[in-house]
Amino acid sequence: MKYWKGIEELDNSPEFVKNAFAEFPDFLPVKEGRAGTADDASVAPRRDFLKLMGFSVAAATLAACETPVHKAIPYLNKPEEVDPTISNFYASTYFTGSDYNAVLVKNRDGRPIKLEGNPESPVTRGGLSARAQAAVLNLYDGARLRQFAIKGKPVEFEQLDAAVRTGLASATGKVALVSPTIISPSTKRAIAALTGRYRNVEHIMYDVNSASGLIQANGGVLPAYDFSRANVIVSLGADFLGTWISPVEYSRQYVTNRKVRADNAAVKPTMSRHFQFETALSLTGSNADVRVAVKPSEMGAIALALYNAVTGAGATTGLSALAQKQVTQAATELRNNRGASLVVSGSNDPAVQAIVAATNQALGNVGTTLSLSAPSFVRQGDDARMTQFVNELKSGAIGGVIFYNANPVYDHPRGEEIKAALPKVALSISLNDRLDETGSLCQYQAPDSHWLESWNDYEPKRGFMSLAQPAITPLFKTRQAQETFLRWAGSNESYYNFLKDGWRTVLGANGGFQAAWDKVVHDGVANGSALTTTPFTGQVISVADATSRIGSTAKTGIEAVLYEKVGIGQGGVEANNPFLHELPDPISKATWGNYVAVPRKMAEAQKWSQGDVLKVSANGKSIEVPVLVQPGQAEGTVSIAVGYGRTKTGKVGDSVGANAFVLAQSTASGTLYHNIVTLEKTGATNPIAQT
Amino acid sequence: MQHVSPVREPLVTGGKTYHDVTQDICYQVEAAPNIRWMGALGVSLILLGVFFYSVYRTLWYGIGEWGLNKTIGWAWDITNFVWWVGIGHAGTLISAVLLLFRQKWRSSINRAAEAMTIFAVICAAMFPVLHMGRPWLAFYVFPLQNTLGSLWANFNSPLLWDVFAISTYFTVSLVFWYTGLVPDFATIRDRAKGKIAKFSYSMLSMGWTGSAKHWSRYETVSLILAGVSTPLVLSVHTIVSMDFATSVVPGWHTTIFPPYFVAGAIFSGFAMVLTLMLITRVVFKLEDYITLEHIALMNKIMMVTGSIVGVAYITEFFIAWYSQVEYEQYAFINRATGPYWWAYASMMTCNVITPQLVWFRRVRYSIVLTFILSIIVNIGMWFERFVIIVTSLHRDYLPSSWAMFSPTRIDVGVYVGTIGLFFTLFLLFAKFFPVINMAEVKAILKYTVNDGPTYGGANEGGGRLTSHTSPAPYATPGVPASAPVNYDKQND
Amino acid sequence: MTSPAITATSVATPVATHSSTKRFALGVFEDEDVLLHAVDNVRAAGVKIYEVFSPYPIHGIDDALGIERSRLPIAAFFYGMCGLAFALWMQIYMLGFDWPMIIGGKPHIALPAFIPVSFELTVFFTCHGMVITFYTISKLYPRFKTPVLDVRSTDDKFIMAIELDENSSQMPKLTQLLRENGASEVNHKEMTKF
Amino acid sequence: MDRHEVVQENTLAKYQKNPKEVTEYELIATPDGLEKPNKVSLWQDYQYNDHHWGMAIDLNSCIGCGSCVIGCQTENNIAVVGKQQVINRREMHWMRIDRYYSSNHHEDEFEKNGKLKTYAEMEDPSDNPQVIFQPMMCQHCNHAPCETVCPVLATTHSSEGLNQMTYNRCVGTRYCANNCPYKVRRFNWFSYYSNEKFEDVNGHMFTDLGRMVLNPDVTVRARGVMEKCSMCVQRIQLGKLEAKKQKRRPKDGEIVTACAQSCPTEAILFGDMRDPSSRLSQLLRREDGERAFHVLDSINVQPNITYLTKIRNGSAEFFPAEENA
Repeated sequence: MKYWKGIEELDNSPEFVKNAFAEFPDFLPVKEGRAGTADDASVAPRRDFLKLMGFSVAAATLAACETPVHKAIPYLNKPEEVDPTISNFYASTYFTGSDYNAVLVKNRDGRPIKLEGNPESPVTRGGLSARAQAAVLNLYDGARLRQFAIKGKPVEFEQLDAAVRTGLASATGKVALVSPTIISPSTKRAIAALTGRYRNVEHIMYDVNSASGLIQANGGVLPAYDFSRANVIVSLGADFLGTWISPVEYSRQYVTNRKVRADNAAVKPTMSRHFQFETALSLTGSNADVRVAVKPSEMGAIALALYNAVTGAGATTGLSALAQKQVTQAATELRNNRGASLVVSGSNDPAVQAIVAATNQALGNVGTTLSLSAPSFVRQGDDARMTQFVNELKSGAIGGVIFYNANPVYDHPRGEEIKAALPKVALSISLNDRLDETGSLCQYQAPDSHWLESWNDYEPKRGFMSLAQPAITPLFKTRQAQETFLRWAGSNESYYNFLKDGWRTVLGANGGFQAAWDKVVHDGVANGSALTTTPFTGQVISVADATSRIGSTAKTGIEAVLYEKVGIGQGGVEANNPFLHELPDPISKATWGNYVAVPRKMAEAQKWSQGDVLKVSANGKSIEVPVLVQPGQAEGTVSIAVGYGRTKTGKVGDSVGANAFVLAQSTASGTLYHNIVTLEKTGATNPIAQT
Repeated sequence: MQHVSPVREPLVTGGKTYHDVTQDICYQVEAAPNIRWMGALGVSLILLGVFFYSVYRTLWYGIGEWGLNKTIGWAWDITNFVWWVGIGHAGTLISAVLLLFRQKWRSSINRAAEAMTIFAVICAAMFPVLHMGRPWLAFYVFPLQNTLGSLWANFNSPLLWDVFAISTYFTVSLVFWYTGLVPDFATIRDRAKGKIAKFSYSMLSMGWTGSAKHWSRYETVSLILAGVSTPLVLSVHTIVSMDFATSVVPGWHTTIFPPYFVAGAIFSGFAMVLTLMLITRVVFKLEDYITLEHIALMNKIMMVTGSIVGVAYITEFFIAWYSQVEYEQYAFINRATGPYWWAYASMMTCNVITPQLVWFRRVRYSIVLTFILSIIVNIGMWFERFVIIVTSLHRDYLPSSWAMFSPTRIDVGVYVGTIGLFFTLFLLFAKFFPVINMAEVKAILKYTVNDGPTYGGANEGGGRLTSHTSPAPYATPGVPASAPVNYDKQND
Repeated sequence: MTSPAITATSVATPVATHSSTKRFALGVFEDEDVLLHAVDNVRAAGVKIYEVFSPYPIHGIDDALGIERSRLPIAAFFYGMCGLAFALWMQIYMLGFDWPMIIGGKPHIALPAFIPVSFELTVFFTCHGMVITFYTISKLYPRFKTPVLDVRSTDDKFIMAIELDENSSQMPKLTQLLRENGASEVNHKEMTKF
Repeated sequence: MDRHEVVQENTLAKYQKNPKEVTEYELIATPDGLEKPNKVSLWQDYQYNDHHWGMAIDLNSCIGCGSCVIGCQTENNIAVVGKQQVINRREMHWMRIDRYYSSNHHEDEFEKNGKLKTYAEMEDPSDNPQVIFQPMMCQHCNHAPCETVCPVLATTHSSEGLNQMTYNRCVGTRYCANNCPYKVRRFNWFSYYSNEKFEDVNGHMFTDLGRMVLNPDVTVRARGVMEKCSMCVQRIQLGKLEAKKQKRRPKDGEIVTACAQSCPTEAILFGDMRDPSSRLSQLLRREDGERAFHVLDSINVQPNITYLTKIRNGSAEFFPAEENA
């Protein structure tokens, strides 16, 4: 295999791209939509396709050319490093709100055809999640926007830039830039440039799978965990192998002391002991040595009981005998492994997280199995801030809004309200890659390029950085968001140069920056840090008031937990990816759509059978999903996957399943992914496709 | 001369003369088609239409039109295949095995039975071709040099054995059947009035004149064909059973299959022969040739083979238990008590229990009951194949891959369609070919109740007269001893 | 009571050498047994029987007419052996030598697996070889028109044909002879291109 | 069902006591005592002189995340079939992850409750079941039942131990799939790249844009042919070619299948069993008689894929260990 040594390209790249577009004045139309619809005529003729191909080859491989690339399409003089039918590998990075992966892009004749884990990465160490595996398909997603547009009318970059600049300048009141967590230092700098230019612009990050409770409980930082150093792991509903925070990284750590071998008679084979207290049978729970099914409302009590058992501070009441027994057992083993154990919780309730944090403190795990000094950055969203934004939006205090790969109308519990308020906003801009639920409500469309078409950098954990580089020229007339921000901020610098400049501080000028930079581009990963954690404003919750808060969370009625699927995740770009829809859920083996998983006893009691459609209602909203009888589901609870029920994502994902985000609770302290629901049979049936 | 037991019922009733035989049988060929025949043909043609539609859907869109899935790769297709092949076997059996055993009663049914064989095999052959994902490449199964270089066929594969077995079986039955037809074609030729009829039957009869030399060769040929067809017919279903017996699927991998399948084939075959004969004798008024005696005899064979099959079913269970192989035991328990228990139950009732009714003479000799019985057996034997194929496949080694099978409309269409094809062919045969082997029936006219011929002379049928085992001393020179009646008349 | 004169002529005179027309005396019989006896007597009388036509095979007629046993069985056996040899050669050559492939880890030449095909081909060659031979030696092939001496011979009559010379001089004698032996009628028939 | 042979697990305590007792091996009774199934063979086995590719899958490391399933799908241009076809049990994944729940009932109850009742009960998982994941793909058996039954020689064994499909020779009798004990063969029921029924879900095979993602090294299979895991033969060939160009043998770890490459926990190890120094050979030597087992060993199809018994650190008191599926 060959990695590219792509440097020579760098300077003539933008100019090249410009000319390239000049060469294809009317850009290659590619068939989208169903056969038989109006745009049938727009199917690309074969020769245009070849032209595009040839061009992309030239562009992507320009990289390696000593000689400047001519705009001749056929290989009259073949660029070096590129042999037809031989694949090149380029190091890059995949990060979409949820999981982070350092990847190698397998590039064949100028087009990325596969993603593979980057073994150089100290974070993911060559592992790659199913979502990242499938991500290459998103690049060729026909539902992506094909050019900039104002109120649906296609425009050139410059026109839109001008319009936006005036709009921002003349915006009355706040302008909110809403985005998911951003772990790219350079992107943050680009946004800073924008907010610097327009003081009224404010950057709001929120996470669909929020960890703000965890962050709050740990003094504003997201701890970096190291499961490989834990002999005893206790997880309170955290699906850290499947979907929680950084699953690929954790999986690799987790298995290092799950692998056993008995070839050395001297040392006994050992394994970590893994306790899982959870509601729905998760991927993590299915791998646990001890799994206890509990209600979400009991989580607090269990965390508390565990804390008390570990610290020896009195016993707690209100736990089932079994749970109590397990907790005691867990606590004993934790105590026997001080500094070599780990307690994690998936709850987004600061109180619960506070107790868990205290437990880890008590066990002396801080600094060994979890680190606050070198924290993780993959969750920075602040639910409270987002809630405030929604309120402001409704009150009309917002003069303009920019959505950068954010789709709150779909994935925020209060999406309905945003949807209602959005049209009233004077200036609404979407950088989302498609006309999704939110983007379609905005006046300006400035679609971001796919990450495989863009330069970028990432810092998932302090000290660990990685790069993304374009493996293909933009397929459509899109521009990567960072570049867009720079333009709006009035700078004409190319984002590539902007990014490279930023790295000078990381790599240090000494020892020849260029050489170091080349290495980074080649490896895709580097050590160093550029991100700063935002100073923590909120107050740390003490164990005492956490205890009191938890005390008052006893619930009655059927509790529902909302969980992410390993494949579809939060229903972002993944939602239009057929590979992920057809990837069977590891536990239920169900594909194509979500369902309400109920324990067998409940199903028998209520006379529900697999496939019966239920109306699930909470916070005055309701969705209809079929029943799936799930062993291991805690009694008196049900669970529903989020990420489905998209309406504007593309023909693959539209109207597959139902949107369960509406059932989440948006509380002052943050979004809670469980709720009390009422279930009633609709009489309809909808078979579940299980493999 | 052959000894004839005094207790035997006449093989041909109604005291037919040679000429009557010719008359009765050629009548169907020469007369205009009767309304019942037209009606029957109409129905068959409609079913044939269904067949063509289903085949079009299958070929155009793919096997996905059927109900198969990743676990159950064969269901109705191969079930029907085995069912039809099985049915076919009775024909050869009657014409070959019974010929070897000198069972004279076969004469009046063997012609139709052989025709049935050929048509059944045609229907059967449809399925191995249609069930292929790419039927247009079916010729790959023949060992031909091809564009891919000298890539031949896999002679280890039971499916390839099938190819050879079925094609041999089909062609051999065809020539056997045709050779038998030649003399009768000659008869029709010599009676034919119309030009076309004269011409076509002359072509068909290949210039047969019935000379002694031809007859002697003819007999040699049919004897050898019979001798060879007997092991052939056994081998064919043995090989079909090996499709399953040589596999690793629990419930298929069973050494008892060959004999058990052959018995099953004869069983279902005779059932089908009965069904057809009972229809034919009514439609064409051939009650004198296909008598209650025939029906009773075939019933007995059915009952015997049915019992053999029943024993086989039980043996399978015993072996499964005796082998102590987990998968084997589960396969059979699942067969009887699993989700497909109903198929198993109907198989048991239809194939093992109902045929036992034949012990009652009344059932044996009742047209109606026999007809119903034969239909039930046909259904039962279809279920047997379904049970073997589907219930074994749907739950084999890895529980993760267990699945259920549900047929689609196209599945049903193809099956019903072949039935249409079968009856269309059979009705056409019955109209334009002599349904009963005249030559052979004439040869056995003499054998009946009291030992000795009853031939009543050419001009007047009826009445069993004084026996003539050897020519009597002549009363008057020139007057044939074989025609006493005429002699008396002349005296009037 | 037959006269040597008749036999002399009927046997001695070479007939129909210069013309394609043949003349026959046809004895029509009603019953196979009568025919059988007639055949014996007629041959005893030294008359050469041209051919006997019957609607169905008559047992014992071959001996009566002195037709030697057919050698078809030997031919059939020979064909069968060819089939077997061919089958074995084909399978062993194709899988064993022309392109040996690993199939389920079995030996290239897995003889037990070759048995079914070998058997089937043996049968195939036997039957078809023999049947083709039968039709060929019996000169049976599709023809537009089939000359028959007496069409009733395929219905219910047993015909004994005796060839005559140009002027059918033996006719009266033969008529008498046949009638004496139970022929229900005796006809004279001319046939061209027979 | 009570099928130890399919997927095996045991407890850490037992493993610590005696690693040789954690895996059950089916033995065949022969005149000279109990023998391993592969010792009882009718014929001489073939020698793979150059390479003998194989895989080892550690059930301890596999967490069931499904990354390999997608990795395989992207690498091998595997069609997406959509909800209805999945309901019809016609998904095309070459690689799947079998999930088995534990049940409270097992063979011990045969005597007590009788086989029928027990079998029925064993189909019900317990309320809080133990779960075991088993990645399942073509086992590339050296005595492959599928190869024997194909009438047209469309599936045969390579001289490197791979069970290979010849798509353009396949006529689609599906006999191989029926005869596959692991049910890993997948049939193209429709032409997924042109049948309008699949344009929505399988769009990337319909448009020029989408087709850019297809791997040119792997055919898009036609309607009516059988397909299955090829052990990424295209990658093996590439690796061999690269090595050949440099006049050397392929190095261990140089060739990696898509599933092994994508596995975040390195549960899948691919290698050359002919090369005694390869990690695979070493692993197999080490685990032989301890955790290494072949699925359905007793039917003696001699797979080239070896599984390692799952070891649980669960104490029976909290989580009674039970048989699976």
